[in-house]
Amino acid sequence: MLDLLWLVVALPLAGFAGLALLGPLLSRRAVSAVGVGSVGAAMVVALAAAWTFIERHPGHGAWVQPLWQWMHVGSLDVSLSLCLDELSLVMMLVITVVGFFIHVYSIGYMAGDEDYSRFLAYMNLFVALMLLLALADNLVALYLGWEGVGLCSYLLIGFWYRDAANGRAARKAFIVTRVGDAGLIVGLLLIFAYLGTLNIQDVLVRAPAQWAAGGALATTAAALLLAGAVGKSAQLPLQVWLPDAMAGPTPVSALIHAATMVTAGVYLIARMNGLFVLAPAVMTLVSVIGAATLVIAGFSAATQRDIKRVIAYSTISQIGYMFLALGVGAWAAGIFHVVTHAFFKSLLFLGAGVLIHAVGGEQDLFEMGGLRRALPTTFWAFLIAAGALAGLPPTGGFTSKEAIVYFASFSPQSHWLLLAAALLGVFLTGLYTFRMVFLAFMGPPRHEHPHRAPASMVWPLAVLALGCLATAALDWPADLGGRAVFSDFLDRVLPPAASLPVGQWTVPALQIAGVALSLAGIAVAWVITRPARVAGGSAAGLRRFWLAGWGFDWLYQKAVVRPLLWVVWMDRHDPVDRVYTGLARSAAAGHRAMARAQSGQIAWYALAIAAGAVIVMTIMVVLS
Amino acid sequence: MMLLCLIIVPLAGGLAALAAARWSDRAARATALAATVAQLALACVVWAVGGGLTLGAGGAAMNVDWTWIPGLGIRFALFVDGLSLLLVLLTALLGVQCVLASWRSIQERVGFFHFNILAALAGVTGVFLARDLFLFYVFWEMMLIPLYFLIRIWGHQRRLYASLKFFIFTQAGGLFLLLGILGLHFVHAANTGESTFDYLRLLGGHMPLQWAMPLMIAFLISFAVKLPVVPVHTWLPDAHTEAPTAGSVQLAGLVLKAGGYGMLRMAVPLFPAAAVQVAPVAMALGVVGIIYGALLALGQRDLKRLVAYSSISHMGFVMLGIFAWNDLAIHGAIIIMLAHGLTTGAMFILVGLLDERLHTRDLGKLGGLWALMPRMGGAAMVLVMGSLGLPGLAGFVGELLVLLGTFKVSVPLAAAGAAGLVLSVIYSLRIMQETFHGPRVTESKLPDLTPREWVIMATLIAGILWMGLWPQRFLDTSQPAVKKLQESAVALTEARR
Amino acid sequence: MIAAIPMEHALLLSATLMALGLVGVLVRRNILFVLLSIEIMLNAAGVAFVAAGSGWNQTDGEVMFIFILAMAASEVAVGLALLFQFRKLFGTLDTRAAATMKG
Amino acid sequence: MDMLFYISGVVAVAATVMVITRSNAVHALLYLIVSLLAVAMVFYSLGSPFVAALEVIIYAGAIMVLFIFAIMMLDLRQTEPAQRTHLLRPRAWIGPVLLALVLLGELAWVYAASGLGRDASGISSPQQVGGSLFGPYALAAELMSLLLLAALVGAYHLARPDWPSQESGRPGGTP
Amino acid sequence: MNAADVQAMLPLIVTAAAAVAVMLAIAIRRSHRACAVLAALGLAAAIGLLPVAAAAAPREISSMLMIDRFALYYIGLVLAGSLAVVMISQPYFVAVGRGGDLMPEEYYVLVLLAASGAGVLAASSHFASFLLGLEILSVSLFAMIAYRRDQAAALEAGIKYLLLAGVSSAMLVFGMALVYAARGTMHLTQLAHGGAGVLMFAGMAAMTVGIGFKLAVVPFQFWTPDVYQGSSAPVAALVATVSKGAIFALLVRYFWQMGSGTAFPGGDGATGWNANATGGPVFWTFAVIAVASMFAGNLLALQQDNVKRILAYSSIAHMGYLLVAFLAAGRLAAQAVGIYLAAYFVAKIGAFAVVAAMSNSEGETQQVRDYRGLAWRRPWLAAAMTAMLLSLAGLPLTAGFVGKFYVVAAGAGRGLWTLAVILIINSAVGLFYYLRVISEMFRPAWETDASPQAAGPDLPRVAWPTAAALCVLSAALVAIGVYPQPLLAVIGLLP
Repeated sequence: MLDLLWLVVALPLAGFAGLALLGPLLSRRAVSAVGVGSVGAAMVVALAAAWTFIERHPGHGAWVQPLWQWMHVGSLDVSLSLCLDELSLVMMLVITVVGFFIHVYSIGYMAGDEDYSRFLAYMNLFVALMLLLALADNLVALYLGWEGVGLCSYLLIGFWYRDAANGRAARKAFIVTRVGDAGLIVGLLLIFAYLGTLNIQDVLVRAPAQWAAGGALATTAAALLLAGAVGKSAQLPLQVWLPDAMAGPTPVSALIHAATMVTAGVYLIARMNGLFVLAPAVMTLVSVIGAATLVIAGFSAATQRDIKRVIAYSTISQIGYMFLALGVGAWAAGIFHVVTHAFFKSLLFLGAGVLIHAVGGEQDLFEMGGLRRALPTTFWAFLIAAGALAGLPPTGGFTSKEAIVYFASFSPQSHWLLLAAALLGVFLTGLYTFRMVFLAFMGPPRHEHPHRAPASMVWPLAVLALGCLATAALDWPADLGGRAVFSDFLDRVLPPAASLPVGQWTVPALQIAGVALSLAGIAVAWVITRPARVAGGSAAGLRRFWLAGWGFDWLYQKAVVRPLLWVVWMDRHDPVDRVYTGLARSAAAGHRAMARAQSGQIAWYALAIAAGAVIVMTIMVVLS
Repeated sequence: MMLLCLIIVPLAGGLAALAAARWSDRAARATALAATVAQLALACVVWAVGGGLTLGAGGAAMNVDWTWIPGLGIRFALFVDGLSLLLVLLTALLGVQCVLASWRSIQERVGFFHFNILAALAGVTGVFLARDLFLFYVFWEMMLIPLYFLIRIWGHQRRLYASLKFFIFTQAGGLFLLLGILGLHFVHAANTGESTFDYLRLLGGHMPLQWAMPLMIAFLISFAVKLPVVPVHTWLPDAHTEAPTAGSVQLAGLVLKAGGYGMLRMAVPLFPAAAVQVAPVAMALGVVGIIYGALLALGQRDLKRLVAYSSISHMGFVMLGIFAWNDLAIHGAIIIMLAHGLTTGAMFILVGLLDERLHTRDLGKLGGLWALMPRMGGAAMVLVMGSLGLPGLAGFVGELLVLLGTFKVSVPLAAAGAAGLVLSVIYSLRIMQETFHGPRVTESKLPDLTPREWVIMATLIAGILWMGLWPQRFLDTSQPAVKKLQESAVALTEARR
Repeated sequence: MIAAIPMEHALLLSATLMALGLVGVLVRRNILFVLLSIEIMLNAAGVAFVAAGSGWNQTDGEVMFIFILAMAASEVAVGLALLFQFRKLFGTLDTRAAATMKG
Repeated sequence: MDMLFYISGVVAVAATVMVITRSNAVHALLYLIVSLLAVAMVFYSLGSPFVAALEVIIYAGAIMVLFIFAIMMLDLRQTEPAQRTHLLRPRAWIGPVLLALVLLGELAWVYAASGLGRDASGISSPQQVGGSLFGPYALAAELMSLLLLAALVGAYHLARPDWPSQESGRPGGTP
Repeated sequence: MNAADVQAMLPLIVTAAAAVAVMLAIAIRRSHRACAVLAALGLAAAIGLLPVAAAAAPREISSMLMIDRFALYYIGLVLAGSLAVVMISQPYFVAVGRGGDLMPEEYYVLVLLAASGAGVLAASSHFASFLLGLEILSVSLFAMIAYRRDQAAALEAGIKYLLLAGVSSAMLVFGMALVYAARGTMHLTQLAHGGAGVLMFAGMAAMTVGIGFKLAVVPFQFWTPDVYQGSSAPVAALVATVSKGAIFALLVRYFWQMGSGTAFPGGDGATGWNANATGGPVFWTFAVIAVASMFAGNLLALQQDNVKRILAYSSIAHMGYLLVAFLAAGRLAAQAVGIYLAAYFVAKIGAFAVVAAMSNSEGETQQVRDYRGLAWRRPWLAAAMTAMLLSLAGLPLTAGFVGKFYVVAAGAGRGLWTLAVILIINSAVGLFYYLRVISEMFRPAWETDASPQAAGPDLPRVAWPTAAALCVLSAALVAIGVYPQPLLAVIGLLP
C-alpha cells in the first residue's frame, strides 16, 4: 500500500490538471466529482498508507518513495521523493482529512459561483502541493511545496479578482511570505554550502556531527529557516498578511489560512528539529516570537468586528502557541496543537462561512446576532469549536493547549514570562472566542429569514466537530486518566520533550488555572457583549490600535512600502540612460560646433590649410 | 555538415520566404514555418545523436572545418557541445514560435519580415556554433541587421529611436569584441608563432596578465552589452518595447543568450587569470542588475517595458552564475538562459496577443481580462510564476543553482541575489494584477486563445514545466561541456575550489 | 660668373616668397588675386627647385621648374575659365559669394 | 654677381608685397611682372640662364598676359569698394601674417639648423637642361603633355560659349 | 625605353591613348554614347592588360615609374573605379542633361586623363612623375567638378577645389624642393637610403600638406563636403575614390621609405618604418592627423541631412581609419590598405551610383528625406544602397568589414592600441549616420500620413549601365566580404 503513496499527491494534482484544462467544458456535477473526488481518493489512499505504515511499523525510520531525479549537478543531488515518517504522516492525514471535508463544504458554499471549477482546481492544486511539502524528503522539494502553497494561497485570496482590494490582499500575502522565504532560501544555501546536502535526513544527521551546538553556523542556519517559518506562519513581525488574506472565500480561509498552510512554518521547524536543537538562541527566539505573537494577536482578535478577522487573529495567536511549544522543546505538543487547531479552526471558519452565507454575505459581527435558533447545528458545532479554541475540556483544544502551558512552565527552556504570556493568551482566547460566539448567536435576532445552508455545508461541520472532540483522546492528560498516544507516536521522530521535575498537584493546578482563566475570559466576553454595550462598539484609543493590528501595517507602509515606491518612482526613467543621452547630446553638440567651422568660406578653408601646414611643420621639425 | 545545415536551413528558408512573398503572404509564412520546423527537427536530431557532446567531437558528419582566409589562419569552422546545443535548441524552438506569433499580426511586407526573422535565427545559430573566432564575430554582427530591420520597420511608436539605439549599442560592443579577438590572435601569435583564430587552439594558451586583462575587458564589454549588464543595458528596454512581437522574442530569447554564451565560452575560459580578478566586480554587477532591473520593472506602466526590465534582472543572475564559476553556478546560468528564453519569449508573445486585441500595453488601461480570456489568463499566470521563480518551473532551477553556486563564492552576493527574488515577486504579480485581475476595463467580447496561439503557449509552457520539473535531461546535456569549460579555465576553477 | 651664394639664402628667398603668396591667398577676397597669389607660391617653389638644383649642381631642379611652369599654366588656364563662368553666374569675383554650400 | 642675387631678391620680395596689398588688379599684375623679372635675375645669378629666360618668356610673358586678358574682359580695373575696405582693416591681416611668419621662421630655423653648406652656384647651360628634359625626364615630358591636354580640354569646356542657345548680355569667351 | 618598358606601362598607355581617341572621336562627331563606350572600352582594355603588364613587373621605367605589383594593384583599382564611374556617368548625364546645352563628351576625356594621372601616381617613383601625375589628376578634376557649368553649385565647388588645390599643390612642390635641396635627389630609392635631416622633414611636412589635401584629412578636409555636394555624383565618386586611392598608394610608397632609411619593400615581415620611426616625426604627424580625421569626419557627418555631404564626411573618417594601417606599416598593413581601399572604392562608388541613379533633370536627390521609403519604391536600389552603407560602416559579410578587420588587425599587430580603440569608438559613432539613411529608406509606408510616392521626387528608371555597375559593385562587395581570399591573394603578392 505504501507503494501507492505517490497517489496521495498525484490524485489532487490530476484533479487540478483535469479541472484547469477541461474545467469550463464540464458540468457542475462533474466538476464537483473531479474536484472533491480527487481529494477524497487521496484521503482514502493516505489513510490506507498511514494504516500500513503504523501497522508495519518500519522500525525507527522513514519510508522513502523516490519519484525521479530532479537535478543532479556535481555535488548537488536533488531528487523528488516522498518520505513518510510519523511527522509527515500526521501532516498528511490532517491535510487530506480536513481538506476533504472542506472540499465537500465548498460544493455548497461555492454553488453559486461562476468560477466554480477554477476554485476547485486551485484547491486541488493546493492540497497536492501541501502534501508535497509535508512528504518532501529534501529541502528543495519542500521549498517547491512551500512556494506552491504560497501560490495557491495567492490565487485563492484573490479568487474574486474583480475587486482590486482582493488582489491587493493576495499580493500582500505572497510578497510578505516571500520576504520570509528569501531567508529560507539563503538558509538552504548555507546548509548546502556547509553540509553538502539538502536531504532532510542527511542534514539532520550531519548537522550535529559537523556543527557545534550553539555555533554560529547552526544558529544562522536555524535563524534563516525560522525567517521562512515566520513568514509562512504569520508570526511576528510578518503576521500582517494573514488578516487581509480573509478576502478569499471562506473554505480557503479554513483550509489554507487555518488548518494547513499557515502551520507549515511549525512543521518546518519540527521537521528540522535536529538543526534547531543545535541553536538554543534560535529556540529561545522561537518561543519569544510565539509568546509575543500570541498575546498581540489575542488583543487584536478581541477588538475585531469582522468575524473572519477575529478568527484570523486567533489563528495567528494559536500558531504563536505552537511556536512557543516548539521554542521550549515541546515538539510533540506543538504538532499536536497543529492537529487540534486544524480541526477546530477549520470548523470555526466553516461555521463562520455558514453564518456569512446565512446573513447574505455580511461579515460584521455586530450585524449578526441571535442566529442560534435559525442555525442550531451550526451553533452547536461552532460552540464545540469555540470551546476547543478556548481550551475547555473535553475538547482536543484543551489537551493540546494544556500541554503547551505545561511545557511553557516546566520545560528546561521555560521562563516565567513565557508562562505569563501563555496564561494571558488563554484568558484572551476565551474572551475573543466567546465574544464572537455571543455576538453572532446570542442576543436578539437581526435577520428575519436567514438562509439555510445546504446539507453539503452542514454535515462537514458535524464531522469536524466530532474531530474536535475525538482528537482530545489522542493525548488526553495522564492525570485525567489518558494516555499520550500521540506524543509517543511522534517522539519516534521528534526529540522527547524534557520536563523539570514537578510535584503531583502541579499539573492539575495548571489545568485548573487554564480553564479558570479561559472561563474568566468568557465571562468578560459575556459582559461586554451585553446588548446595552454593543451599541458602544465603536473603536477608540487602545482598542483602535488593537483593531488595526498594533499598527504594523502603518509602520511597514511608512518604513518599507513608501520608501520603496519612492525609489521606484525616482528610478522609473532609468537614470543610467541619462549618461548615454548625455553622450549623444555632447556628440550632437560637437557636430554643431564642427559644422559651424564648415563655413563654406574659401579664405577660412585656406587659413585652415595654412594652419595645418604650420602644425605639421612644427611637429616634424620639433620631433626630428 | 549537420551544423552547417542548421545555419543554412533558416538562411535558405528566409530567402525562399522572400521569394514566396511575390506569390502570396500565406506562402511566405508557410515557407518560413517550414524552415523553422526543419531547423528544430535538425536540432533535435543532433540532440538525440550526441546528447552530451564535447567540442570537436562528432566528426565530419557533424562539424565543418574549411580554410577561409589562410593568411591570418582564419577558418570556416563549426563545432558543437552540450552548451551550444541547448542554446541552438532554444533558438530553433523560438524560431517556430516567432513565425507562429507573427502569423496574423504582421500584414505588411510579409516576405521581408520573415526573411529578417530567419536571417537573425541563422545568425544566432551561427554564434552558438562558430569555432573560429573570426566566424563567431561575423555571426555576432550578422544577426544585428535583420533585427534592426525588424524593429525599424515593424516596431511600435518609437521604433526609429529604439532601432538606432539598439544597433549602435550592440555594434559598439561588438567592435570591442573585434578588438579583443584581434588582440588575442596577435598575443597568441607572438607567444607561439601560430597564427590562428581557432577557439580550441587559442584555449589554454598562457597569457601574461597585463595582456589578458585588457583583452578580457574588451570581450566582456561586448558580451555585457548583449547580456545586458547594468550599466550598459539601456538599449534593451527600448528595443524590446518597440520591437514587434517576434523581434522581442528573438531579442529576449536569443540575442541576450548570445551574450551569456560569449561569456561562458570565451570571456572566462580564454582569460582565466584575468577572470579571477574581474569576477568580484562582475558578480557585483550581476547583483546590481538583479536589483536595479527589478526596481525599474516596478516603475513601468508599459507592460512590454516591464517585461524588458525584468529581463535585465534575470540576466543579472546569469552574470552572477557565470562568474561564480563552479559547476552549480554555471549550470544554473545555462538553465536560466534557457528558462528566460522560454518564459520571457512566451511573455512577449502574450503581450503581443493582448496588444492585438486591445491595442494598448498600458497597464493602467488593462485589467479584469480573466473573465474574457481565461485560457490566456492561465497561460499568463504560469509565465508570471515562472518569471518570479516559482519552484517547479524552469526559472527556479536556474536561480537555485546559481545561488547555491554563488553562496560558496560570496555569501553577501548570494544573499543579495535572494533578496532580488522578493522584488521579482512584486513586479511579476503586478503584471497579473493589472491585466487579468482587477476591475474589467472593457465590456466588449474578446476572443480567447485561438488554436494557433494555444499551440504556441502550450509548447512554451510545456517546455517551462519540463525544465522546471525534470531539468536533468538538460543538465546531462551540458554537463560534459561545462566540465570542459572548467578545465579550460583552471585558474578560476581553482580559485573557486 | 662665379657666384658664391649659399643655398640657404636662395631657399630663404623662396620661403619668403612662399609666405607672401600664402598671405595673399589668405587675405585677398578676390578670386583673381587668389589666383595671382597661388602663382606667387608656385613661383616660389620654382625658386627653391632652381636653387637646390644649382646647389647640387644638377639640372634636375631646372627641369622641375619647367614642369612647375606647365602646371602653373594649366592651373591658370582652367582657373581663368572657371573665373569667367563664376562671374557670369554669381556676378562677382568675391570668394565670399562661393559659400552657399556649408554645414 | 652676389650683389645681383641679393638686390634682385629684395626687389622680388618688395614687388610681391606690393602685389598682395594692391587693390587695383592691373597694378598688382604689374608688380607681379616686376617680381617675376626680379626672380629671373635671381635665376641668372644662380647660374641658370635658361630658366631665367623661361621665367621671363613664359611666366612674365604668357601667363601674365592671360591674366591681363582676363582683367580686361572682366573689366576689373576698378576694384569693388568692399575689397578695398577689407584690405584696410588690420584684423584681416593679423592672422595670415602671423601664420606666414611662423612658417617662415620655422623654415629659417630649419635652414640654419640643417647646415647644408652648399653654394647655389652650379651652372647649367640650356643644352644641359634640354638634354636632361628629353633624356631621363622624357617620360615626364610626355606626362606634361597629358597635363596640358587636360588643361586644354578643361579650359575649353568651361570657357566655351553657351551653345546652341546663347544667353545674351553676359560676357563669355575663350581663352 | 624598350619593349619591356612599354609592356609594363601598357595599361597606362592604353588609358592615355583612349583619352586621345575619345578626343579625336569628338572631333569627328559628337556622340555621347560613342564617347562613353570608347572610354569604357579603353578602361576595360587597360584593365585587361594588367596581367600582361604584371608579366613584365617589377620594372622601373626611366627612373620615373616603378611598375611593380603594388603599383599594378592600385592602377587596377583606379582603372576599375574609373570604369565604374564611366558606367554610371553616361546615364547620369543623359538624365540631368535633358533640355540643357551640356556637352558631356569631353567629360570622358577628362575621366580617362584623370585615370592615367592617378595611375601614374600609383606607380610614381620620382618627384617629377609624382608632381605631374598629381597635376594631371587635379586639372582634370577641376574641369570635371565644374563640368555642369550652368549649375552655381558646380562652379562654386570647382572654384573652391581649384584655389585650395592650388595652394596645397604649391606647398607640395615647395616641400619637394626642400627634400631635393636636402638630399640632392628626387628618386625614391635613393631617397630611401641615407639619413634624414631636419630639412628633409621640413620638406616632408610641406609635402604632407599637399597629400593631406588630396586625401581630405584634418585639417585639410574643409573642401570635401562642398565639392562632393556641388559636383555631379559620378565626379564626386571619382574624387572620393580614384584620387584618394592613388594618393594613398603613393603615400604608402613614399612615406614608408622616406625618412626611415628602410628600403621598400621592406623584406619579409619587415616594415617600412624602422623601430625608431614608429615614434618619429612622420608617425606622430600622421597619428595626430588620423585621430583628428576620425573624430572630425564622424562628428561632422552625425546630423548631416545631405547624403553627399554625409558621404564626404564619412570619407574623411575613412581616410583616418586607413591612416591607422599606414601608421602600422609592414606586410599586414600593406594588405590592409589594399583591401580597405578596394572595399572603400566599391562602397563609395556604389553609394554615389545610387545617388546618380536617382538624379534627373531637376537635380540630384541629395537630401536624406528624399530617400524616404526608397526600399518600397525601388527595392533593389535601396538594397544596393544599404549594402554600400553597411559596408562603409564595416559590418560583416561586406567588403568593408574585411577591410576594417585588416586595418584593426594591422594596428593591433603593431601594438597601436590607442589608435585601434579610437578607431573602434569612431566606427560606433559612424554607425549613426549610415543608419539614418538606411532608416529613411526603410521607413515604412504606414509611418507617414502622406503616401510614399508623395514624399520624394519622381524617380527615374534606372538605366542598364548604372544597374549593371551596381550589380557588379554589390556582387564584389559581398564577394569580398564573404570570401576575400582571392583578393587577398592578389594583394598578398604585394611587398
